[in-house]
Amino acid sequence: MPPIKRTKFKLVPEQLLEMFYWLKLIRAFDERLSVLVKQGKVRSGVYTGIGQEAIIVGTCYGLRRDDYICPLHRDLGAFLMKGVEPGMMMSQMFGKTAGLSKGRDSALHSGVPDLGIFGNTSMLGANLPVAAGLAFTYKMEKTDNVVIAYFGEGASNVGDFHEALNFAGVHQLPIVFVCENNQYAYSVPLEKSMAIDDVAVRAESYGFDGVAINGNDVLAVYQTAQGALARARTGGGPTLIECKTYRWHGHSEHDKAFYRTDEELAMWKSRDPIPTFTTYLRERHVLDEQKLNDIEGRVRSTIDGAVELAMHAADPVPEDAVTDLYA
Amino acid sequence: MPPIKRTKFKLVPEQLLEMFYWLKLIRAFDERLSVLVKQGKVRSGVYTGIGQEAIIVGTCYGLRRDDYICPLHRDLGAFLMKGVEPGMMMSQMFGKTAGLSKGRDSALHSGVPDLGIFGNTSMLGANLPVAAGLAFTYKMEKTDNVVIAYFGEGASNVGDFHEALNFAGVHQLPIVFVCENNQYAYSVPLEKSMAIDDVAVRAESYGFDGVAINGNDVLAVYQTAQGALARARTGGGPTLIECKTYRWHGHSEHDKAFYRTDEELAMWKSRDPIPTFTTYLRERHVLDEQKLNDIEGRVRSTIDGAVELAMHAADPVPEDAVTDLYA
Amino acid sequence: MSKELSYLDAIREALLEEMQRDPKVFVLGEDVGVYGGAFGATQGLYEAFGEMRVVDTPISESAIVGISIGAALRGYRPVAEMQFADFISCGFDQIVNQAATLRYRYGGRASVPIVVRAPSGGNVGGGLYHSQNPEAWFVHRAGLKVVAPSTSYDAKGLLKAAIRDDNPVIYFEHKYLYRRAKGAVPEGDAIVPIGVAAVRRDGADVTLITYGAMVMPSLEAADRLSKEGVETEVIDLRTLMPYDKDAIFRSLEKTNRVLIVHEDVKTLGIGAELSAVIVEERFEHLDAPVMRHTYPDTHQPFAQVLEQAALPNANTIADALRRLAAY
Amino acid sequence: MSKELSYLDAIREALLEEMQRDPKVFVLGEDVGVYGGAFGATQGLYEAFGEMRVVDTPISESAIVGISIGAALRGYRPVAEMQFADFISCGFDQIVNQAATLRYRYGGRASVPIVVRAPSGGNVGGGLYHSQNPEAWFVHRAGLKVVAPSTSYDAKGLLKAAIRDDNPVIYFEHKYLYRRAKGAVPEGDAIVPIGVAAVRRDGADVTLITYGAMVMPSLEAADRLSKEGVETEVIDLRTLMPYDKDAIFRSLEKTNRVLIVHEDVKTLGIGAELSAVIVEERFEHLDAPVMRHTYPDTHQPFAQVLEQAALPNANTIADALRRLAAY
Ligand SMILES: Cc1ncc(C[n+]2csc(CCOP(=O)(O)OP(=O)(O)O)c2C)c(N)n1
Ligand SMILES: Cc1ncc(C[n+]2csc(CCOP(=O)(O)OP(=O)(O)O)c2C)c(N)n1
Ligand SMILES: [Mg+2]
Ligand SMILES: [Mg+2]
Repeated sequence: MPPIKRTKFKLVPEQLLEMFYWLKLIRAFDERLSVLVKQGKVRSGVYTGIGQEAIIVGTCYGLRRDDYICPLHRDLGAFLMKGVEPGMMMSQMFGKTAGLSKGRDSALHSGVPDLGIFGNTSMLGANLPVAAGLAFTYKMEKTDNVVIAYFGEGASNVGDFHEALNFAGVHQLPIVFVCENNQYAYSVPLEKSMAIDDVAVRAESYGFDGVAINGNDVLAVYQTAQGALARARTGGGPTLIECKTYRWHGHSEHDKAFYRTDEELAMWKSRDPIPTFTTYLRERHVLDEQKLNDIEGRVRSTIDGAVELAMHAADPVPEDAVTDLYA
Repeated sequence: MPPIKRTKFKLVPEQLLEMFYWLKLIRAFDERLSVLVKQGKVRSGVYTGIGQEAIIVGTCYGLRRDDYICPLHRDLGAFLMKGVEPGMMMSQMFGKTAGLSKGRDSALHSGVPDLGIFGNTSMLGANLPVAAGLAFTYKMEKTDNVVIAYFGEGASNVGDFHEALNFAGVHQLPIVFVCENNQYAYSVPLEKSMAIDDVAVRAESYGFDGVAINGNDVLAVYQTAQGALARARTGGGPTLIECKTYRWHGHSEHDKAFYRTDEELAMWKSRDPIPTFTTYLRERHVLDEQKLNDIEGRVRSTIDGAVELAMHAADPVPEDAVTDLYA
Repeated sequence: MSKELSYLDAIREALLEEMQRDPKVFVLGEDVGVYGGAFGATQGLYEAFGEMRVVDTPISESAIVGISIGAALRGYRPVAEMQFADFISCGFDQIVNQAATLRYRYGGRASVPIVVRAPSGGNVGGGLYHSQNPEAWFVHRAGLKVVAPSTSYDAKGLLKAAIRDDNPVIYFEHKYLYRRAKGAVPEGDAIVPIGVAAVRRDGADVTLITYGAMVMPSLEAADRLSKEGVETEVIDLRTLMPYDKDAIFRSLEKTNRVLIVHEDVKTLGIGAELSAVIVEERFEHLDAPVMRHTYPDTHQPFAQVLEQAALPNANTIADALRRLAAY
Repeated sequence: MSKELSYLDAIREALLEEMQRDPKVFVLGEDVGVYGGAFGATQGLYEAFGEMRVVDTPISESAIVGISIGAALRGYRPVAEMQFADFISCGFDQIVNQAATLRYRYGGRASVPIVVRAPSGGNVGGGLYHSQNPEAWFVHRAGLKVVAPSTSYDAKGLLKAAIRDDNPVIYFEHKYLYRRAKGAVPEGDAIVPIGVAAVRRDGADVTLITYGAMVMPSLEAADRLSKEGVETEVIDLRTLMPYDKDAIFRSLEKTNRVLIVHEDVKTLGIGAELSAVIVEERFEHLDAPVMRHTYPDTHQPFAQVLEQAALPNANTIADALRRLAAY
């Protein structure tokens, strides 16, 4: 049983159960995608976040609609939590018109302005200057909104990372940078891509705080994120939260990931964020068998419904190859 | 009188006098350029390093011919110390064929492979990945050669800085990064371009040491550089040396620099590296009136000779606009 | 009411008026604040609008563009300055991948109303990195608009149009024209619509298509040819993407001969596309090959003799016109 | 002796043989080491040559190119891999400003023998950021060479030529061809010289100029037209800069009709330059307008119906040939 946390940001049972639901839903969504790829029903390179869900749930939970998130390729769950309908999300992965991009993209390169979701290009790190720009507008408007920008530890080596975090530091922008340090950038392990142990230390170069935490502990992530978000909302500037985690699948569903050992994977699977949290909730009598069944049922029917919708959704029309280029 | 230094890397009087000569020569070269611009004889935007000479002298002194330097726009003195003839350097500024670039450039964008000098583009920070590449070859060859790469504090905000230093850290390359922190990037003061006081802290993001020193004290620069160079030559990896300094002139000779106060300039002029070092040498009886006169005479005749040569050197021929594009 | 303004003042006035008109307009870039811009284009704006709307950024072209995109997604209309068009290569990815594709990949749900001002062009002794004409790279990329005014009137009117346009617009302002182009500019909103060329001189014998700093020498050459009995119609494109095909075809159908003049290099400069389109769509109207007179395929050298050897001028343009007329 | 090799294996074999031949050749890029490259082009090299000659870099395209340039200045022949050609936008400045201009600005005193391998092209379900054809940007920039093989033979022979060339060469390898193009490749040094096109099919009626993945459908279309009595000469450019003007003119003088086919977008794709040059220099030989059949001016959508709607194929090429033949 995990230690009882002294938490600054209290969560009532209903909230804990909601977080649990999100963990399960995001996991199930990615797992279903993985199957759909193997079945040849989804054609695109799918990058799952399986094993990393606690980061998305812990950081997105409680965000406002008019806060902005800037997710990267593994952060499908963030789209869901920020309000994209599962059916729309699944349609996006199927390349259907009902998706975010009218079938032009099957990944996460599309955004939803009304929901405060930015969809990045594929270029790693390129979301971070955009995130800084979004946060700059909140500062101009003196609102208490925030931006959360995600990136992998590999992306933290890209020039855009540096330029963006530096700007955020100079202007003390309302932004939280969340590093999902899953130990690998595609096949390249951390130690081959940087000479430091913690990406968090990079925050010092930009004049704000960085902290490295257990990214597989949803409550630890939530508490840390809430602290950083509160700081950002009240003019205290940016924070870099490095979440240590691991991706269970290959880089994409096509990658067999032979560059890592079975032992390493097994070790990290033993730190699966979901059972850990399940035990926590059970021992505190927040979760019982009935509730678990309910939630699992909801998750299953949500995913089934999403797949159903996406499978039967209309394919794009050829003309859409050349529309929406100019406003 | 400056405090007597306990120095690890000993210098004999002849060496101290040589360093003194270089300080004077580089100052005189830039000052003459400044006059030549005002006279309309040099047409280009000249970026002097007046006030910053101790950094170049302290870091370049004692370098080997087959070490490599990667200077930036204010580092004309480094070209001289690394072996470019003053007449050739002056011809470069005049845009003559006898210059480094056959008249194609009037600044420091041209290099000399035989002397271990890299000439960067104008793009700030773009020299740093190239410097890392040069250093990587020394590592491949297991020689004890080193690379010194220069950059301003402003350039340390550019993406290339980040990518280059990260690579250098991963491979523990034989390279010394020298930051000339002259407080301004064109008109923009340090505090508007970064939220930290010392660029040196950025080294921590890359897994090597950074140190901030008085860049107007040629011996302090020399001692620190020697330490870093020795580390690099013996496989100890990179070091970032931040030299605090100030540029006396505007960004270029066209810039009136109204964005700073007279008091600030006066304060920094009182820390002029040359009289400081002069006093040091006199009090130690290394320098006397006779030697001073000799050195000043040599400096004057060297500069006069260089200007003479450049003024009478041949203009490029029109055809050279389109040659040397391909090997 | 109208008044005589330099091209540079026209730019400044457009910025001032647009910022007064629309609180969502702001400017950002290196030295644009206190200093008023390297060329003075933003002079007075900092005093008028303060540091949150006239933002001195760190040196970081990629971030400057990315921040602009982020702000644009929240309804702002940022005007980003590249200090020299040459440095746009450092912000290239954010322009061509982030800004140009956003609307498309968002399924038409968002747009990116940013302006990137890029002081371009040679004949100013700037050498390789302060003279470039990078417009063709952006014309090649769907989703961007590209403009290049040649007069004070257009400098103001096109900048206003660019700011009000809902798409990313790259605004090339030619440095040679800053103080050399002077002309009447109406007070207030004299918008020059994007996509509409101007016929600068009527003529029935030959059509000359050009833009930017090449308009003046083209007109001079046309005047000379007039004395020789050849009447040249001079079309100033003003917008390079979408360019004004109608205006080009109208003129060509009258003259049946076309010369394209530009300061950009020949290979895949805009002349290539115009020639190809004319041939594809108006082949039967051609009494002579479409000819191009451009900068040769080389870089921009510094020395005056080299710079002048490479730049088209009234003499060389007149020669090209003669060749075409005599064909 | 020759053997049947896939295009991808031909690339790998060229790398292997060149690394065996010349110890100065090394490869670097993301996942090129242990993993053997995202597409497997470097498989086996890490085991054969070790981590100092097969360098897994951090994610940092700008540094990858810059490091290559630095190594090249010391006599090495680095082969840098962009994981996808699309990401070359992140290393753009180092290519167009650092590498392309170096020899020129050094007054001819140095050269930059680097190869940048860029897996390009669509028809692989890659969407906006894994399908691009960025070749035209580099053809536009003096100082670079650009190649784009279409067969296994050329993939090997051109890569060898590129590695041995003393200039920066951008090597576009088309992802669609990796496993689909197969053919006889001689053992050992069968260099394909840069700058020489190949006539893939003789024909006296129409000339079709193309390259890369468009060669196959062009040949198919030519076969169909043959059945209709129109004989098409198909020229595979192989090198895009410097392109083989002689081969083009030779064919054109025979057929008097030219169609250019490319997968890159139309506006300022290479077809524009070829058309313009043909018109300028061989106007009198044209019995019909030079026509272009290309990707439309848009981005690369993911959904199959959209992707196929935009890509030229044997049907659409045959139609274009018919239009041209019937003109
Ligand atoms: C600029 C850029 N270079 C290369 C790639 C190819 N690529 C896609 S994901 C990836 C690894 C990313 O690693 P990391 O940032 O740690 O995120 P993770 O996939 O581990 O979540 C690479 C190299 C890319 N998308 N963008
Ligand atoms: C990428 C890039 N952006 C902008 C410029 C224009 N520029 C030239 S020098 C300079 C200021 C440089 O400041 P710093 O790096 O501190 O060096 P210093 O001039 O103070 O020595 C600027 C903005 C440039 N050369 N390159
Ligand atoms: Mg990772
Ligand atoms: Mg500075």
